[in-house]
Amino acid sequence: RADLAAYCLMLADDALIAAQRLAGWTAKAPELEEDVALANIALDLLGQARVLLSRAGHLGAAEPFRAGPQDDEDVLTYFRDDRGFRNVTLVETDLGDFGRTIAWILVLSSWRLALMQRLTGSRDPVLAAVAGKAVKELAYHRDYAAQWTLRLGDGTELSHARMQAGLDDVWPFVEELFLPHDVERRLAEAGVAVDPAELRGEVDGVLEQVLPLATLTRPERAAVGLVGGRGGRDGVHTESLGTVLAVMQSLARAHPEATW
Amino acid sequence: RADLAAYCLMLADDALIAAQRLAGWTAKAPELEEDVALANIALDLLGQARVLLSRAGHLGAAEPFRAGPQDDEDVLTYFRDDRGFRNVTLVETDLGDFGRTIAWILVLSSWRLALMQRLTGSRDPVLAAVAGKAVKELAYHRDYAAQWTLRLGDGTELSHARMQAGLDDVWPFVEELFLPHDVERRLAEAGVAVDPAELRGEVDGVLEQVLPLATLTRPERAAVGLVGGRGGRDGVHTESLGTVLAVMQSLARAHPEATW
Amino acid sequence: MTVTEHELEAQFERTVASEGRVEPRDWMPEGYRKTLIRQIAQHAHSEIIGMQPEGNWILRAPSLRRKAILLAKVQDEAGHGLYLYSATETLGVDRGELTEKLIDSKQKYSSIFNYPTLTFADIGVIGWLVDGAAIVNQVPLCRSSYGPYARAMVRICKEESFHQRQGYELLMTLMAGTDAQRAMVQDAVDRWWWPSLMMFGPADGDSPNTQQSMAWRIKRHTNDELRQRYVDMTVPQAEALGVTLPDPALRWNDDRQAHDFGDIDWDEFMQVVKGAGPCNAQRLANRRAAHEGGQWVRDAAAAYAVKHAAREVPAA
Amino acid sequence: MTVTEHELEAQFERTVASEGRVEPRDWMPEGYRKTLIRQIAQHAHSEIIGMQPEGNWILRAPSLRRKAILLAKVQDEAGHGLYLYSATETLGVDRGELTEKLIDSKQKYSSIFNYPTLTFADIGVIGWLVDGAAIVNQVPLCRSSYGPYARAMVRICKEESFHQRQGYELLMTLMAGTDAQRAMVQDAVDRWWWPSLMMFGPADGDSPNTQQSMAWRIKRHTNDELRQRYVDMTVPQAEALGVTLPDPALRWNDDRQAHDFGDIDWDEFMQVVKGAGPCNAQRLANRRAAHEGGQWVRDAAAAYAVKHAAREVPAA
Repeated sequence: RADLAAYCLMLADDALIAAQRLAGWTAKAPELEEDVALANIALDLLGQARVLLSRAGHLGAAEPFRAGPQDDEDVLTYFRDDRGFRNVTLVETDLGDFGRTIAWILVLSSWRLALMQRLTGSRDPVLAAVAGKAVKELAYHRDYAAQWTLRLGDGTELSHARMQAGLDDVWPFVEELFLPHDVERRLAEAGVAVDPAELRGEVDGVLEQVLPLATLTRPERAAVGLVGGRGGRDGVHTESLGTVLAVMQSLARAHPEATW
Repeated sequence: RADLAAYCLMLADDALIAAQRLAGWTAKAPELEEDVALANIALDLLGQARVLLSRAGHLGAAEPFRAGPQDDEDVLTYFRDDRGFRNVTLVETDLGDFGRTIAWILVLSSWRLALMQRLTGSRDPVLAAVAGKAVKELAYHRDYAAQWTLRLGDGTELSHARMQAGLDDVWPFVEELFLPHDVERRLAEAGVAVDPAELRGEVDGVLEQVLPLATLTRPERAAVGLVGGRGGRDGVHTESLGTVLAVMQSLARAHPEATW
Repeated sequence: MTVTEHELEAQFERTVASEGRVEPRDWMPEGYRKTLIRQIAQHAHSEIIGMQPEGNWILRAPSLRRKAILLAKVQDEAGHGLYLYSATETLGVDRGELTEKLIDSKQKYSSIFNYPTLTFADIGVIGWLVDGAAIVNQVPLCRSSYGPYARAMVRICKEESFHQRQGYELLMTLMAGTDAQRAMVQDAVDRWWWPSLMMFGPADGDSPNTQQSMAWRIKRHTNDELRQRYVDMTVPQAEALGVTLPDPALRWNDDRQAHDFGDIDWDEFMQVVKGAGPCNAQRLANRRAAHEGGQWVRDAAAAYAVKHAAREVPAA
Repeated sequence: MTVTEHELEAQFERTVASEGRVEPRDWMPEGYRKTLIRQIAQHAHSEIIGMQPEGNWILRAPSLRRKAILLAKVQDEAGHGLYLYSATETLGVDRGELTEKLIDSKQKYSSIFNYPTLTFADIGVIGWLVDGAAIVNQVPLCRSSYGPYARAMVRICKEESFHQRQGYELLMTLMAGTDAQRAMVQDAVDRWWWPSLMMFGPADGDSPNTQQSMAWRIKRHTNDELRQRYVDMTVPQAEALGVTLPDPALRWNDDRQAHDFGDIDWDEFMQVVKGAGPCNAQRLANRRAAHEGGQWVRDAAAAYAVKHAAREVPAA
């Protein structure tokens, strides 16, 4: 039960923080169509996060953070500190320019789609249902990112350089996506979760298909190191997350008694 | 007494928010000497803010915001909302690049120096003492900004363009510096405060001396408008302040029972 | 004007007078086309600039439900911008051209978006008052004589009503909340009420183009008529909410069967229209930054399309 | 080598062996110069990169007193960087050249700064453990055979001690605070303890340059000696603070009259040194962005200086 709550938080936090980052593009995209599309992706991820946070709350995850009358999803979103977040660090990184954002969506959605596809077979019916819905959404996100990867990679000289640089910048955070946490391993053995190590082949497959078509090369960048063997899934994040949360939580924390 | 508290907050908030903005340059300046100098200016302003906040607290200004065991200066800094801040909006604006930052320091320190010089003659001995110390600090800040205005304005073509653009961007916020608030007017009549309308000549004088030497032109930009006649001194700010405070207050608000 | 043009114009006049629809392929007077372009472009720009004040609170929305609602609302505004720019394309101008005019201050957008959003209650008040005023302005435009604009407005009005209800619902929640939340709502109402009245434009005596636009059926009521309708509609909503509208002169006039209200500060209105509002510079600078910052992306898409025009686009 | 060079070298050796000071004008062996440049540059780079993890909390410092202390500390680090780059200039290399080497990863900085600061307690722990380790490393360098470096170190060590006391004082305050604050301190100690031990460099067996550097009196003790001194000094401080150092093998050894401690994870150390630590890429990207982003400012200052070299600089 604690494992399942922790696992729901992992999947929820990945989506929540990714949605928060994407929402930072509001009114800043290169075209209106992209404003609409990025908001769409953010909304899908936010939706996934909300179901998963509520589930984690149901399993007791919100209790240690409860300070007021808020719903579980809001307690977990607004009253947890940085060290309590279980997301992979990729999602908290600065999105940079549109090229880096596209690289980020490409990697993130390829990975999460592979994960959710497997999770549709989870023994946990709630996770299976969440995954069933998420698969359709993520397939669109991946396709969107792949199309833009082609356009930018095989567009102009400048866009090629920026797309490659964006991919390079995202690359150090990719390795962590495939590192199983003990909770994931235990639940995977029980048929409830997915061992992320299994996803590498599929993600690599996508990249091997898209990158050459986009005239891009697979980066050779060292993976970001862990801190004493611990990473995002253990609540050990990059320095970015603190500021993301400072902004996200500011209003809710200023009014701990309030609901909205 | 309420007027005096409000006046201390105005002068304190100008310095506090300006210091917070300047602190954003940490480890990002174009040269180490500039890292040192910008930190110095921030520290001076922070020092001015702290004395004035404590004074405001002494006069009762902190009570409505008190939620825990913090000192008055921290209650006023960390537990007031945006609408309670009394600073002019210039100080909360994004500092942009180094050129804009220099324009901002030039205007801000010329104005505050003129203000503090007059305030040394205040009937209020605490304000007079604060001003006496501040005058020396601000004279250095103004000189620093003037020197850089010359170097950038009369440096390269690029630096000239950026310095002029920085000045242009800052300009809409200058008019507000000279608009007296009722509190300022009342206290100025009592010989306690300075009517900011009096400062225009001196600030203009500085700019008339520096800008031509720097080969820069005085911008012609419309002043930022008030909202129903109210501006920063009334707690009606730009959208920037909210995010500045969200970050600044995040940790203190996450631990309302704590002192540090 | 040739005989044929006379005939065309006569037919146009008949179509318009009989509440018919003018379509892109139809002949239309140059003045009609220009006025429409200006009006639709201004509306489109307003949707796009309007994303900024609301966008200011997306990252800080205090519950996930409100975050999702706000994000979806701002997304809808981008969508409205898209429909409206498409409508202008049927009149022969493209989006890029209009965007350049916007960022060069050659075309306007609704002045209301030059006010800052200072608290989360502003989000509710924008939904209630600003979208409310927009709806009053726009519902008659669903019967605009120009077909593509009328059809865009039908869709937009439907979504705006939805947004307005969401805004009002947020305010109801806040008014049922803590003292701080209630104070936040009243403060937001105090700041937005007068600017929302200004959304209907100058008083009729100062609005010289109204008559022609009404004859062309691209405007159906005068500014003051719409403003009165809005006030009459909003007063009971304010009462239900429990907020005070910041106008001591506001009261029911039994003779007129309408509300009297105080004088609008037309000086402030003119200041904001002329570019000296609280946020004009910021809004345009942000729009310009997004547009110019996105140039390389649009260029890439164009270059890619050219390269791949002849061959099949490979599946990703 | 000519006779004269032999004589010069002999004199250099005598100076060093008798604890004398080598000054910039004195002859020195090329290896000595190169080693010194590398060592001082690395130290200077560490000060500059070290501004980032602490700078991460300046905007969020939870009291104004702590904000002022932290801002002043980071400012001191910039100042240390300045002295140290000046010291390298006496050896014939300038700051710009060294900065290029830093951002091109051709010179190193202390690996400790490749760990993230995750809570405000990290600020205290950096003061206590990281500055503490730096002091143990640096106090002997106040007697470095190279004069400018030794003098810079005297000043730096004085300020570092001050920083260390401030860090410890912050931790004392937090330990006397709420449960959450105490937990924050323990968590920070858990993360920073092992990296602070790594600050003394590889074990003596894996540190081939130590002997030469010691002979030249630009290093006065081996890595393991200094590490032991640090552990022995820190353990009682941890006890006074009430935190647990995360090493089950840590205990007093009565025979050695020193603390035994567990094995350092040298794989992690090597990873971080090679550039694959948690923050290496971020630290260098930030430094590069500041350096490249400031180019136009430095160019302007240079252009202005040239223009005004001949005439008097006008007073502002």
